[in-house]
Amino acid sequence: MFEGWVRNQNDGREVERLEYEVYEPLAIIEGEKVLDEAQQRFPHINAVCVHRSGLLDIGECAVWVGVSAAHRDEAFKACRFIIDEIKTRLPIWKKEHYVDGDSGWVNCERCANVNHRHTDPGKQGN
Amino acid sequence: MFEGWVRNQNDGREVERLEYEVYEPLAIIEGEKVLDEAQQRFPHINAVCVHRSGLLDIGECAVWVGVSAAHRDEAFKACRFIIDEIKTRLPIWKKEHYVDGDSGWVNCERCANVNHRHTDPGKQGN
Amino acid sequence: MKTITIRYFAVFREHAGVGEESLSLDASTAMDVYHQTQERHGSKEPVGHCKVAINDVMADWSSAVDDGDTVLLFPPVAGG
Amino acid sequence: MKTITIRYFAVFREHAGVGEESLSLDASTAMDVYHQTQERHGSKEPVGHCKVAINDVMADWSSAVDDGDTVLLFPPVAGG
Repeated sequence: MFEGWVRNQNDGREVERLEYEVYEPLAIIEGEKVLDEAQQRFPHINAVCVHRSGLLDIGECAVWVGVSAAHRDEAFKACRFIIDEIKTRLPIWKKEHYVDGDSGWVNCERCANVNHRHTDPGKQGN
Repeated sequence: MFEGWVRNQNDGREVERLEYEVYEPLAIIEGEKVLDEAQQRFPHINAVCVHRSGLLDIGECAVWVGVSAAHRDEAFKACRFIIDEIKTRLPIWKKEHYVDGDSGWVNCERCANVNHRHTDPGKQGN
Repeated sequence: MKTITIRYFAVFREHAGVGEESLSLDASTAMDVYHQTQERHGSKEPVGHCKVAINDVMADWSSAVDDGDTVLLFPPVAGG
Repeated sequence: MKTITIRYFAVFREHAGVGEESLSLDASTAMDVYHQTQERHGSKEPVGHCKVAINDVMADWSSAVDDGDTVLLFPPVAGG
């Protein structure tokens, strides 16, 4: 089981809350593809995942992946596969709202800089 | 987060319930050592673990490991490290009670065979 | 010229100032649409870091666009 | 001869029929205790698969045992 919580800081900046933009029609289709692929790689698992959308406060759960399997090796590998694929393939974008009033889209440091006082949010992890 | 549940079958045999024998004084000391070692290998984690003792029914949670970390790679690796060490190092023994009335200590197929109609329980996983 | 509906997401949408617009473009592939709208969505991001869908189906940058298609431009996701 | 208290766990205990007993043994290491009580706990298991503790501290099979020590014999754990 994997849970991604909203942390109160990232890369040294104080985060007040997070905003997830999800393009649902394709996020759902891609999410189902990820679960199907996991099922093919690890035939004996049962897996579910949930991703939140919209504004989240510190401490809220943003993403939840649950995998059950008879053997824990398969459960660990499948859970890892699913969360890694979800984080890179689904059309879901994360915007951090900082305590200082600034905000920025995560991992878009090389994209357009559209935010007032927006500084490089750097490498992310969760 | 990892949860080990009591399964209703193992190696093709119908399991009715499980019995865990725990030698608490050393299980607690070894469990704390495992968590300390995890903390040294993965300095940014918080980790807890719980292991049940005594008779458990199907569907009950036997072991629970929770790891929180800023980055999921560390959380996954630490969780895996802890459950693997717990399963091999702690003085905790598992006895399966089968639906057919038979019972056997898991992974003791090469030990003394003290059980009536006890057959090789084979390789275990959870 | 083809009439293409373009949908912008996340940082692309914020920069374009609109979520969706219809433009008359001389474009044969999704890549052409990306480049011709680059000034609007403001991205210097190589397309390799972004993704595209046509009519709600994930597509390649080399996929053909037809008159009346809706092209969805996805900036990089949060990833890690 | 030393008086050693031996504690048996799980399958060892079931086979010995007792959880604990005190024996007078000519033993210098934990391994000696294991071998001399082998018939009681019934194990053909190589000691490499089992573990031992002396006076509630995890020990090696080569650890010395003294008069009055308690030796805990642990069969293989469930593992996987």
